[in-house]
Amino acid sequence: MHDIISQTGLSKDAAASSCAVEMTGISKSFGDVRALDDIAFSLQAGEVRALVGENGAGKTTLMNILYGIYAADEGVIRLGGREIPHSWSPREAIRAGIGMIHQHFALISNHTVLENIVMPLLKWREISPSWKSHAKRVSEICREYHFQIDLQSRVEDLSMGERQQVEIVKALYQGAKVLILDEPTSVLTPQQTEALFRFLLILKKRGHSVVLVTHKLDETMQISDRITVLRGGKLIGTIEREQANPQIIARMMIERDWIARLKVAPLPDSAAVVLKVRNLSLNNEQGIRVLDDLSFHVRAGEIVGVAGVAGNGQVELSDALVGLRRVQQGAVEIEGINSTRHTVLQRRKAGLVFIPEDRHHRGVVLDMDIAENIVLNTISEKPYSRYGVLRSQVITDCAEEAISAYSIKTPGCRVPVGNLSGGNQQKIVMARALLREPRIIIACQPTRGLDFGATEYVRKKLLECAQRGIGILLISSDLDEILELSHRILVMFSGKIVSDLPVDRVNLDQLGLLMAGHGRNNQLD
Amino acid sequence: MRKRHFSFIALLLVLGLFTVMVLGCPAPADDAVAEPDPVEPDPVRVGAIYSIPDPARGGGWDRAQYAGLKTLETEFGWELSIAEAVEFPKLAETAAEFAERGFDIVIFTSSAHVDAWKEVAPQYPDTWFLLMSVTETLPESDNVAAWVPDMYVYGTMVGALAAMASETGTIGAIGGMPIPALKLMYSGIIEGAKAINPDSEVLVDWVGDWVDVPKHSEVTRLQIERGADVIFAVTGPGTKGVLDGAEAGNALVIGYAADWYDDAPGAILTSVLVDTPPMYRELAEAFNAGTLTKGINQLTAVNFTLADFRGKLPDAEAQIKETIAKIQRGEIQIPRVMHELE
Amino acid sequence: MSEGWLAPFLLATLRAATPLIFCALSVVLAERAGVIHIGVEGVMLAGALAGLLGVVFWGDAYVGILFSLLVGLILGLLLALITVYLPSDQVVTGIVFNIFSLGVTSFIFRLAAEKNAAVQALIPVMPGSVFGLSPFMVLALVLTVFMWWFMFRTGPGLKIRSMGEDAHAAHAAGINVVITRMLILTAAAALSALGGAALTIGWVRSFTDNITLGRGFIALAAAYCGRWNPLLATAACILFGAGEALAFRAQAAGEGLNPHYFLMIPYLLTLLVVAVAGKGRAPADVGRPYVRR
Amino acid sequence: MQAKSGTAMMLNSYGKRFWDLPVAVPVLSLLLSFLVVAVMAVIFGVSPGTLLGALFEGALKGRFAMASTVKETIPLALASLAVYLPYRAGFFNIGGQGQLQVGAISAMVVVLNVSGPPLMVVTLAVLAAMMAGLLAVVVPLLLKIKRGASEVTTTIMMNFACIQLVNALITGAMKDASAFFGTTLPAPEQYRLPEFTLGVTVHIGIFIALLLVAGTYWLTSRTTFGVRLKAVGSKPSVAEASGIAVKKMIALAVLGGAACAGLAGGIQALGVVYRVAEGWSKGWGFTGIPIAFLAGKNSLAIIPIAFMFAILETGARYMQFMTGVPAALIFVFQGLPVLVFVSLNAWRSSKPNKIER
Repeated sequence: MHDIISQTGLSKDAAASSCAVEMTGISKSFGDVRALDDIAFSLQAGEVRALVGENGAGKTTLMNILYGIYAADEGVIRLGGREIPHSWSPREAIRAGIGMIHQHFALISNHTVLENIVMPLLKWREISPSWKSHAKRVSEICREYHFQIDLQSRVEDLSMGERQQVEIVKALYQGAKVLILDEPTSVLTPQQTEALFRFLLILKKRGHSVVLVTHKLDETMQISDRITVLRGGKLIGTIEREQANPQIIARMMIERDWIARLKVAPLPDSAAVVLKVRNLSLNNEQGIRVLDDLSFHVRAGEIVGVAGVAGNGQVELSDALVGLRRVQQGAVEIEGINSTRHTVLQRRKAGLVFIPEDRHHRGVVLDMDIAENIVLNTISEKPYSRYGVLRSQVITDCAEEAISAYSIKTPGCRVPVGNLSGGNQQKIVMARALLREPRIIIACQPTRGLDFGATEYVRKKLLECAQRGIGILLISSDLDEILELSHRILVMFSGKIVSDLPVDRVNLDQLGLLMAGHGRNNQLD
Repeated sequence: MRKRHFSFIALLLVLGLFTVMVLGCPAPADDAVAEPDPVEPDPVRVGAIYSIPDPARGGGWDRAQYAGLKTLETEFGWELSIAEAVEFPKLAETAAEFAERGFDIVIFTSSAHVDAWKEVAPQYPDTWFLLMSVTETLPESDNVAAWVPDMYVYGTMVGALAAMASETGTIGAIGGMPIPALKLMYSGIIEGAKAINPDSEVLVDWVGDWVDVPKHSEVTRLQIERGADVIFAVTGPGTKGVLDGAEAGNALVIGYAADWYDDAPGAILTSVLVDTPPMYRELAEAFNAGTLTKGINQLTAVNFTLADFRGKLPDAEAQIKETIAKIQRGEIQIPRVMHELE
Repeated sequence: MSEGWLAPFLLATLRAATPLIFCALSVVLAERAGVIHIGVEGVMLAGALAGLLGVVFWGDAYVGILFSLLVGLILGLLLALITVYLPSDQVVTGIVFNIFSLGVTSFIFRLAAEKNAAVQALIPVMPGSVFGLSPFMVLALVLTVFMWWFMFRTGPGLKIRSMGEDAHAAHAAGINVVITRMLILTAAAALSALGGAALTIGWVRSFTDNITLGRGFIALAAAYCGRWNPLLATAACILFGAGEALAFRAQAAGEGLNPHYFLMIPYLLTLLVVAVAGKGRAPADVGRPYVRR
Repeated sequence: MQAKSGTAMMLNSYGKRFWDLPVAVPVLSLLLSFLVVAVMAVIFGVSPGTLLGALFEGALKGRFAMASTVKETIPLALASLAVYLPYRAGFFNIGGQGQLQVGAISAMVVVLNVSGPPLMVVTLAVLAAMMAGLLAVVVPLLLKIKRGASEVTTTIMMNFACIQLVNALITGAMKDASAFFGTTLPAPEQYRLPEFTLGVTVHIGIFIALLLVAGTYWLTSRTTFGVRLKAVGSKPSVAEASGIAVKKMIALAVLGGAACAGLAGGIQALGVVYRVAEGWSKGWGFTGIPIAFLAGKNSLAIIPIAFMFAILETGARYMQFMTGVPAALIFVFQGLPVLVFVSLNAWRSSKPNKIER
């Protein structure tokens, strides 16, 4: 394996003078966790570099150190050959020509686009900035790179894609020579991703360096010149794109071969409908229609995938199905019983459980221990409590059982969930959902942010559930996952279902177009 | 679980530490008991109760009483402890604490303490409970006595003084709250002023509390707007606001009970003093002789004197002093008329 | 009422409003930068005492003001160290600080009174006072306009507001949140102290224990009532001042409601504004301690 | 990787260094505060030993002092429950003082206007006190639940509105005409809380307080209510997805807490002070905040901590009149330890922010 990996990250032949960034011996610990261990990373001017690795590999941490968000415990950073001062902050990073676009955008949502773009450049002594000339120059940049943003609108009114453009313009306006993008495509359609990549290539031509932090191998192969792989806080190596292929990179990332695709078992025709949704419509708090006349059904043992770019109503759909939001129109039937007006609790008792999109937002309470989290849904029911009084022993036993059944890595069942890794937290969410055999699972992005092992585990578990006759609605923006697991695929765009097809009739190119709102599938039933 | 209990035990430990500190600290009271002076008997222990902080410099009556209390210490060698800033609901408890801790005499300094006085005195028959302010009745026990100033007479003297000093004929009288003792006094002011100048008008305003300095200042300014040029006020720490308001409006202030000159040399005309040391001497001598008896001792006009004018109204000073002396001697008779002052 | 009624009433209103304005502006400043400033009452009290002592011991109103500012800066730095640098809970710290300040100011005032009897006497009227209004009044109005301009029309103002909206985004935009918030809180505390000085030096010329009597909290109410906008906050202060002036008058006139009902108005009005405006334009990140990850 | 850190964290909290013991911070903050107060005593010309000795002697020596301290503990414990319970649901109730005041005045309204068997009237008065406390928090609660308005703002505002309302009543409609201060009439003898002697003489409010604190402990640690409350307090969105009625839970905890504050007022009015007067309340509602905060996750700790604050409160008087220090010194005693405590705690639990250049 090592014969194909040239350790260019450390190689002497990279000319030091053309090195935009050189990081050596970088180490960083959070508490007792060693997030980065003696990392070396160098970046030439005018290259696009992919920084890949599993979740928790340390990619974002490394870049945050470069950008001054974190301070490294050890190590040296040189920019253009000069060592950075000990007190390194985003302010100084910006001045040195480093721009970073975080996965969660660092924009003040209450301020206007122009204010957000200009603010990092303002000095404290600049009492009265000349907004007009700033606006003029920002508009020039927008024109140059074909961005269309209204500079006077508030960021909170923009879409995710637009916000990303604001972030990029902001970085460019600050004169960024090195642009770090952290998982930039996670909120974009394939077409928007294409546009972004074209834009990155323009940047590269003009001598900018780009670091693309990602875990998507296709992107990595598509755009980058070189690929640096981190694993578990350690540098595995840097290879040229020409020498790489997805298998090689995957092996570097996970230390084992590319996993064979899982396959969903065919669905018997006789399977009964467990979840039926009719003409569901929902307005959000601002009165905007976010779900528009949705109708579909899920049969026992069926996995129905809902594909779509994040922000097209998926969250609202799952919330409406689970009972977290009141719908304006339409009906939700669970096993033939109209449950539209039922509460979360009633629906769960009817057999509908929820694997939420955002573990920390909807999934686990980090301050509470594992046992409490596992029985949280069923705490008021026998045998976990009687007359409102907890039965600690029963709860502990139940948690111990789940810990061994799901092989959750923990020193005990009374450890706060916040101390566990994301994968183990997701297992707890699964364990809770499956504690009482459900009839329907609403699974939203069940593997987002998980590493390979955990992803594989969760997917297997879902397939098992389907095999047992549980109907599953799988909402995911990961197309691979949807294609791999689903019997049937719905595509959501702008609150509507624009396509409903069995998996074997799905065409990947068309799917991308549908997700981007281009065209409508005429075979919609 | 274990951790929670652990922190709980830790807290108990802290409490234990406190207890050790308590036992370890030399208690002053214990020393006094443990080492009695073989020659002299234990000094008499007096506890005095104030509702205001810093009575040495506080409101008029309190300040006057403080001067009297000090004579117990300086002239009789008694041990004096002063409880200050005792909130209204804690008065009885504080008096009881003095009694519990073996004090011989407990002194209440304000007419607002009457309820607490009546509540506590019967419970501790071996302790004397004295009230140094207005009251009409005594608690139902034998261990009590009161030195009661005749507030009406005091008022007439203030009223007469104010009427003579006023050019507009309008006199401002400000009180913290409409308590009976003040209504009595302000009725006296009205009658006293009338006796000198039948056309005089007395504006009586209640601030609504005893402490809010800015509010007192504004009420005073308001009275000056309405024509008052001589102001008299009985209130608590808020008195400073009266002084400020009066000085800002070029009005003169008559100080209550103690000499207020140093607090606002520009505004103080004079003060009508309450001469307290004699009554404290009286009580101390009676106590030492064992002749202290239940009863109300009246303080009359002779106990009230004028402070130095210090150059204010030089032309009128002599005449004013003469008139006041006449009231003291009873040569000017002022009728007792109660006014409704709400 | 007579025709001469309006002018004195307005003067009384402005006198009552002036200390409030400084304190309300300090709350606006601190909370726009994302730090809850409940300690305003305590700092105001300390500033009131410091101002008076400055005048008594150094004999000049302006020295008093400077001394008050200095004390405000020191206390602000203390609060900033605890709530921004460490950081611990801003609300608990503020409330406990108020209790602490009440104790310390009373103690120091007593000590000073034992050393120098003059602290009990009225201090001279502040030079430049007209119609019972001190120069503080003018300063308060100038500061209000300045603060509004500074907050909403300047670069530094934009940066400060961004910290109140999203501290982590502000950090990513190159703002040193910890230092800046500390400086802002220190400056805000200096303003609160100035409010105290406006009370003692500019108005009643004396000090007693707890002389502020909750005026800091009224200023807090004014800042909230004014939705963290300096102009509106000052307007609220003047409104509350008018209420206070009206309460004196209604009482002196011996008619109308119990003055305590008047004193409820600021708080009820603030509740009403909160109810109507909802989350409104409150700084989104206020009260959340910033921890650099 | 992170699981390992969990284990490490657990080991650390049982570590042997003094700094890591839970007792370290409270002890250090007390010692530091005593040091400051000792310095202040020296400045004032009193020996620190005498000062502290008098403080504790005044609070603990003798049955009378002990009884005062125990009686003082009751409202403090209840007022801190008023902060503690809502805080578990993520609601920072600063309105304890106002709730306590209206609770007390409501209890007085009942005992002054209703006549009947003492047991009935007192029960009614106590219920009225709880009810009033509860009503005083309704507006902030609704604003929080319906409009998402910060309860810190609204409860502070309600506080002062309630305090002014009570002041208006005791200087106006309910004023005892013969009294020198604004005050209600005293509660009739037969409608006061019964007292009993067990070493020291205290009123039965002590049982109510102990029962409520113990009940809160049981409720939060042993019942489904407690688990749900914890979920709501630490992550409402997760609780909601778990089928917990979040708003109902918040409302229950907040109303329960406010009722405790009202109860504190009622008990204090009927058991100790027998009337509501100006300055009758010594800010128990405010003192409840640091007590609840110091108690942390364990509601049982409220009792010893409230007792500690009661020691400061009652000992202060004796300390003041025996040594002549200003009574206000006690506010330093009340404020400083908590200030030091939160600072030390923050310092220890998370490393302080690095100061960048």
